[in-house]
Amino acid sequence: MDRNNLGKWLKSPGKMGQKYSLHALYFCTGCGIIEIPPSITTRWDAERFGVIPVATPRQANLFLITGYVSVKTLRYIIRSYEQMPEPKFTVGFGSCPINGGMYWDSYNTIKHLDKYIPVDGWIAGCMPRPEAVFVAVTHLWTLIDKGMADGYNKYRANYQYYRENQEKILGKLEWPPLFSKNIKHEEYRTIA
Amino acid sequence: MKNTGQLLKEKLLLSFEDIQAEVSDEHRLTVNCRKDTVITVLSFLNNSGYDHLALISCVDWIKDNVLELVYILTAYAEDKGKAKMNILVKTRITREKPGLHTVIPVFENAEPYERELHELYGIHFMGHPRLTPLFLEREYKIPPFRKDFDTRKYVQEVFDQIPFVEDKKAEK
Amino acid sequence: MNLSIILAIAFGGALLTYFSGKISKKARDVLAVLISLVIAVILAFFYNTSSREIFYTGFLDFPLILRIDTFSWFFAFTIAVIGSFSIIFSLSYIRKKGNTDYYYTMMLLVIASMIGIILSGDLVSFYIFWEIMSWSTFLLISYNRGPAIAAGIKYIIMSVTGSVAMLVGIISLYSHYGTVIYTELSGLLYNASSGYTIFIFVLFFIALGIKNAIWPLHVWLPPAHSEAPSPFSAVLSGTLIKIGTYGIILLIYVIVKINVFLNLGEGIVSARYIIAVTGAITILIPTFIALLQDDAKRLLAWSTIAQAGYIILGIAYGTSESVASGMFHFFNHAIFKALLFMVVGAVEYRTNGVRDLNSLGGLIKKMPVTFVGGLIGICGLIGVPLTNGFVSKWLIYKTLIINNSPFLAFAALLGTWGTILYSYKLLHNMFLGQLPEKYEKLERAPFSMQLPIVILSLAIILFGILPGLPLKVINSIESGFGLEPLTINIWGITSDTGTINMLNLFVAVFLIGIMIWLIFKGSKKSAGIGQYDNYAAGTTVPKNKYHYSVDFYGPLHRMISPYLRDFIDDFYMSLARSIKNLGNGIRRIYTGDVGYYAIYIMLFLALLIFIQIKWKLW
Amino acid sequence: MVNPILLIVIPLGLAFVVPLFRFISKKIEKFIPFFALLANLIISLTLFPHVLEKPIHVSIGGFLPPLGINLVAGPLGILFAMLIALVGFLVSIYAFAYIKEKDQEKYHILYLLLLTGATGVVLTGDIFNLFVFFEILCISSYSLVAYFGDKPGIESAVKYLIQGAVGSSLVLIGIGLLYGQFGTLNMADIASNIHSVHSISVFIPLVLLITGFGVEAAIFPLNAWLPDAHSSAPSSISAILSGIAIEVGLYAIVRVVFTLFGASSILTFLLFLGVITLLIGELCAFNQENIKRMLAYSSIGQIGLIVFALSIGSLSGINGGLFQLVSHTLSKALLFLAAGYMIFRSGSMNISSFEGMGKKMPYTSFAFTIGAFSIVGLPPFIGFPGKFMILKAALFEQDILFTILVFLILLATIIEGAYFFRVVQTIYFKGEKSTPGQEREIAPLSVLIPVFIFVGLIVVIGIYPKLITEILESSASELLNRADYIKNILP
Amino acid sequence: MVMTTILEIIFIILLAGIIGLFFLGLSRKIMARIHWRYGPPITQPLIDIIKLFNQTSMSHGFLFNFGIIFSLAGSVVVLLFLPFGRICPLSDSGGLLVILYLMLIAPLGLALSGGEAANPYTSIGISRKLLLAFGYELPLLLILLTVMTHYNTISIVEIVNKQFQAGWSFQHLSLLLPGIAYILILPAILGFRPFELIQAPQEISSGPMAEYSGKFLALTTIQHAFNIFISISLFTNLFLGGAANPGYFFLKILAVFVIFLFANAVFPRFRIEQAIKYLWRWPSILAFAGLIIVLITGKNF
Repeated sequence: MDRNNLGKWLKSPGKMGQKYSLHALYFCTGCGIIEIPPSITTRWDAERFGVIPVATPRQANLFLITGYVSVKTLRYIIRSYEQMPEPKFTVGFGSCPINGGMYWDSYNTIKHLDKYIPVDGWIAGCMPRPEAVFVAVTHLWTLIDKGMADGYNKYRANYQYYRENQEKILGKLEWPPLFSKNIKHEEYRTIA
Repeated sequence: MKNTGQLLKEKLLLSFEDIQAEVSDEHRLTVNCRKDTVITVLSFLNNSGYDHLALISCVDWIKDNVLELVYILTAYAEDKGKAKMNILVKTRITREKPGLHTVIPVFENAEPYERELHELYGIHFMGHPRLTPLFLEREYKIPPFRKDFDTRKYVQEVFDQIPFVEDKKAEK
Repeated sequence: MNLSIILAIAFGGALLTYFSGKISKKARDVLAVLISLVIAVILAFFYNTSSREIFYTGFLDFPLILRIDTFSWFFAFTIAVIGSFSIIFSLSYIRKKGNTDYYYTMMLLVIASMIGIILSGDLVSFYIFWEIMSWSTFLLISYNRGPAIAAGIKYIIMSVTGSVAMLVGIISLYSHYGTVIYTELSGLLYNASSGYTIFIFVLFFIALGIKNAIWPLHVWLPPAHSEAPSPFSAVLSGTLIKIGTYGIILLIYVIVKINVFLNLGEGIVSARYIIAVTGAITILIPTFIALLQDDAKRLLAWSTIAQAGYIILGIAYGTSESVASGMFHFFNHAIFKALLFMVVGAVEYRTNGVRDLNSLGGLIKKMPVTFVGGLIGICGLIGVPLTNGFVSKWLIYKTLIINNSPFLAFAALLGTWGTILYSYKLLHNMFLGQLPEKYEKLERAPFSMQLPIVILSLAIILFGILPGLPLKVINSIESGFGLEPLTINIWGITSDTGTINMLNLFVAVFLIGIMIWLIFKGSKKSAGIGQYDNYAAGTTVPKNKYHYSVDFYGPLHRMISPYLRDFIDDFYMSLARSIKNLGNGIRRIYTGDVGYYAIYIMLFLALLIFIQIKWKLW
Repeated sequence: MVNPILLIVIPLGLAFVVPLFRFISKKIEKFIPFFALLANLIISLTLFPHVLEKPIHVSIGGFLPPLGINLVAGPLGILFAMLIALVGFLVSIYAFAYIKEKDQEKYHILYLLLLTGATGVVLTGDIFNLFVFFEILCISSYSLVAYFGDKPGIESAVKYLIQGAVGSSLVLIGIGLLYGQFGTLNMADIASNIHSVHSISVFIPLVLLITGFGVEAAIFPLNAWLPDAHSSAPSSISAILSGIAIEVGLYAIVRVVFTLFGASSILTFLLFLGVITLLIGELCAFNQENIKRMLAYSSIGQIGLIVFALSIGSLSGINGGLFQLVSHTLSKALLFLAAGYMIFRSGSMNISSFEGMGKKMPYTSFAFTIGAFSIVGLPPFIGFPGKFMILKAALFEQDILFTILVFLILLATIIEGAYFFRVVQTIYFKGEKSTPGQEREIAPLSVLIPVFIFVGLIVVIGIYPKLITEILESSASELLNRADYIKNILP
Repeated sequence: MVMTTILEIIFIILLAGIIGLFFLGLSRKIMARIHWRYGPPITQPLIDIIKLFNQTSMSHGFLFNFGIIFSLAGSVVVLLFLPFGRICPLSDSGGLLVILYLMLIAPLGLALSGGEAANPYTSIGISRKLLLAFGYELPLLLILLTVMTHYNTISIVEIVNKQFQAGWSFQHLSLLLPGIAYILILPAILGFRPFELIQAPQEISSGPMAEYSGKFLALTTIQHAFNIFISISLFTNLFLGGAANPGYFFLKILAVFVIFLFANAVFPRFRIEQAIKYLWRWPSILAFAGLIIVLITGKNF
């Protein structure tokens, strides 16, 4: 952990800030959420890594999807993901978001979350233990360091494909596209 | 001395002709009736004090080609000293174009249950005020809870057909 | 320049407007605006002059006198300016409605009579103009029909009650001292018994208190202010109730004189404290009631009562700072309350008469100028530093604390916090939050509405930063009253017990604001998003109503509303009912049977004879 | 100089000529009252400056008082004569359009007789003659109340008649007693001797006269005829009854109390009576739905106020009372005329039927509003100086009793304001904003002209009360200075 | 002269910000230790702010931006009125009454900004915030009035000076009671538990801040830090005699803050009615008693 490395802070404050201040939005889709309370309270204490739960996607930069994703939930996941400010990181928790898990042939559960939104990391297991969350967090740190946790850029770059996939499952979405076709993602930063 | 279930069974048999009733244990009374008498039976039971419709469930007997609806009734106010009764009112309907009359006039809380059954089994409840989807986002040719709905095939057709974004990009 | 010319222009202009309306609508509009402006301009030339003239000798034995000094100039000028702004505001507001000629005439008549009251130099002409104002106001309050009818009748009955009481006071003064001219009366009460002084005080306070809506006499105000046409509400709230204030100052500081007033009674039971405490109650109760209102104009109406409480408190408290604050707050309140009524009026105009706070919202996107006006208006109303309301409120708090009246200060301060609550509610429920779909196509307010809103907003800021401008005038008024003037400079007040310097504050706020703005601008730019891209726990935002405005202060409402029934109003209503029943009962004397009537005649005869035998009248 | 007797002779003579004119033209008969009263008005106006210098008295048939019947045209008499002529004249114009029956000569005859009687009462100097003219006034007004011939009209006329008859007989007894004691009917003569006899023997005729005239003057509780009669009479007659008949009754009382008896001690009683009459009148009017009844009750109240003012007994009090009397005559006549035509149009006397009148009949409603404001006593209308003077007179007594009475009066004023403002609101603001089929139906000119002359007078005198204060002052001093009155007539 | 004032201003703002952020971190750390957790580093608020400034943000419109600037400016200006040790740049501009008024700019600005967001959660949060302010303002006004009446001045500098002469305010019974009342309402002023109902993340999704992202959240955090500093140093100045130099002052406010934290870490959350009822009962009664005593015993100066 290089949290106390002042040199690094001066060099790249943004990256360091993202690393050590992960405001997490826990999306309690299924049984996985039961592992989260122990992880943020006394026993495991996620706050020592700078991970705290926040209430709305606007304040969050870590999106934790804990459990299977039904078609109906997917809509809300997408909406919440799009409302998060960038840079933002998604972590799928448990085997269900990875490939459907025990719901792999369910009529109403999507199998691969990363077909619809970009996912930066997975925590495998059914259920993963709270320690696994911290492993994921430390892993995410390395990814951020290396610049590989760039799901949000991927989403921006391939927004049309994601939107197509989303609409294939959900039908026409109620909200307008997040990124207009005319604006390339590099330009997005300068809007407003 | 007869227990509550026995008494109720006799009362039912006296009142209705074409039903079968059976007391399986002291807490359970099963009543089989035709689909057009189910509402009168339910209202009879409602008036006899079994005024809570706990659930409507459905069983797909694909071999017999019938759907069996099970209305589970209990009583809010149970007499002390008497056993708590669950009454299962069962009725069978055909699997093709299944339909029967709604029981909302008797039990208002049947509304979501019937919507659910309509959605998952395709049963049409006549007289129901709004049979709109309750849980499902997508439309299914065969209602998904029927035995002949092939989930694996469905998943392959729908979810597995959606490509990963990387693949898609590569295609282009 | 002659004072009677102003009145001639004002009254003559009112009539002229009516007849010009029969010829051309446009000419009438221009004329109405012109007359009101001309009055204001002429009055402006009277600054710092004092003159006195007898303008009419035909009324019985009383020469009717007009006079102007700094005191009356201050009030008259404020009234004329606010009046002309509301007439400008009316131009488009009233266009859709009927009876426009009538409206303008009455409006000008009200303004003219108010100026008449202010300029009058004796109590009889004061009373005459006062009554003209009362009935012309009555004819205008009911203009909107519907609920306005009950409001009008409530107003005029209370007003007549007050004015007859005042009439008794005036004639009583005349019968005691043989004059009704202010300058001759002033100080004469020095030798009067305190009982008589209190008698005069009570009589005048019934009238003045009703106009000024002091707490137990306030019941006419909320319906009248909320049901009148909005530009007229601005006049009502901004200036008309201030006529009561003017009267109170006149009574206390010109007729009775400060030294008599302060010696009227001892300690807590002195006139000074009783009136001040009434003022404090007038601040508190209406403030809490305003919190519970859902009608924008009714909320403002209750707020008007509460603000009038500050003015009364300041004037009655009797130190030179408090009197200055009372008069300054009068000036400020005229500006920001007129502004707020105009803002509500503009919204009402664009939304076709909607002023229910629960059904509006999000109008900031559609009417930005009006919103800014509203924002500055509520800042003034609250007294946010650097708006004009601040200095006057600061002065009153300070003098109350320094002179050891912490409970009065407490009432005033708590009233301010209540003000924050209700004024934020007003702004939030109208302008902020979600814009309902039906208002998507709303236009901005027309120019004739925006102009007064903008000017008044600027005035609020200006007098907030440079409070010395009006305070200079107030200072010279105070020295006329025999009070010690404050030491002021253009941007503040200096004294041993506490100084204020708005320039320092302004520079500090401005620089720090710029600094933070630079930080804000310098960091990453933010993406602008619409109102439907909103956090709703992942779901899409419903389009019809995703706006929390109903029961905005619900918890407090549930806590306090049982204690805040307007029992004063109930009392008056039950009084009216019992008079009605009494009348119905007395009418039974006239049975319709002529036999009884003959008996009455005989009984009367017998009574007369009996009286003669008993008391020997002859 | 014109002889004041013409004031009586012209209307009386023309009254009997009316049927003759039928032979010439049917249309002409309605103009006779107009001309008669115009003449009266002109005569009284020409007399006016002379009277202010010195009262004129005319002996009929050349017999000097106390033997002969004499006319005394003092300031008070001429003031009343002027008022009568003015109101009568204006109401006669109003009648052009208002009275539409075919056989209207009855109306005009009775109308002229009524005014003759009224003028006679105020001009005569002989107590019995006064009674005679009074009877002429009363009898013609009984008949005029029943002019429409409908059931309520006849019923109320009969009620009026019975009470009036009782009153008249009391007056007659009173006059008889006086004649028995003094052997003369001349008022000045009686007045000069009144203190020479025992008080109780004077008191009884005084009481009888007050009661008898009090019936016509509508003092409580003798006023029971008034609401019925006012509401069922034609509006023009209501205006006359309210504006003239009552005032003439009041004149009689004032003449009797001040000049004849010099009975200043009974004034205290009349003071209370006035306030009670005022309060009861206003309270009865408060919840009244019938507009004419409301106005009638309001008249009772106003009479109470005038009685109060006159009973203060000081110069300024009488001054104020007379001013209020003038103001009430003008305003109430205006109100009845305006309301009458609105009733004529709406077909109902209910206040709620006046909704939307402000649009339909703007001028009439405007006039009504002015009248109402004036009655309530709002400046700049005539009611204000009246009320002002009365309060001034009352408060100048510097007596706690007067202060209390003043508060009662003001309470009544508030009540009065309440019901008048209610009507004004109904006229202008109630009802639908604009309903189709609500075209303007402006009243005919013959209605508008008198109404607007009234409005003009109300506003002008309201703004410039000095116009009439001079004559009022000399009238008041005439009332107070009995000795001068007696000296004038009995040199 | 002007130069020193400007330097003072900058010094105060920086110091207050640092102390405020330090207190925020400290509070998180101490809370964690009370919960038997390890807790975040004490610099965590700073890290959060750095991160937030590096994030994108979404704005709902002009007022959304303006409100937050307005709010922060209000808080910063208050600093200039508070004696910090001996330093008080704007001591002659209205005294305690202006501080009272300026303290309302912060909630008002946040309320305006949140109102523009068109989100019912923010509106509910604002409604609660204003109501809570109304709730604690009643005892606060009584407290301040007691102090001002006691010293018969409205200038906070003078209050501090008089305490130098006559000892801390706490020594007088009449000011001890209001002092206790101030401690009781301090969590309400700061929005700490048990008055966390403004944000109430589990209930109304952090209330007024529900729509804040990136730099908006950062500025709100900074504003919160200032707020902590202001309310505690106000207490120190009024009741603990201020201080002769900034270092000593810092120790005093640190002590107050830590004591206050220990007291409040263990409470659950009030509902808004309960909060108002509480605030209008005990703290108000204490402050009122103090005011009565002051009026009876007379002024000390």
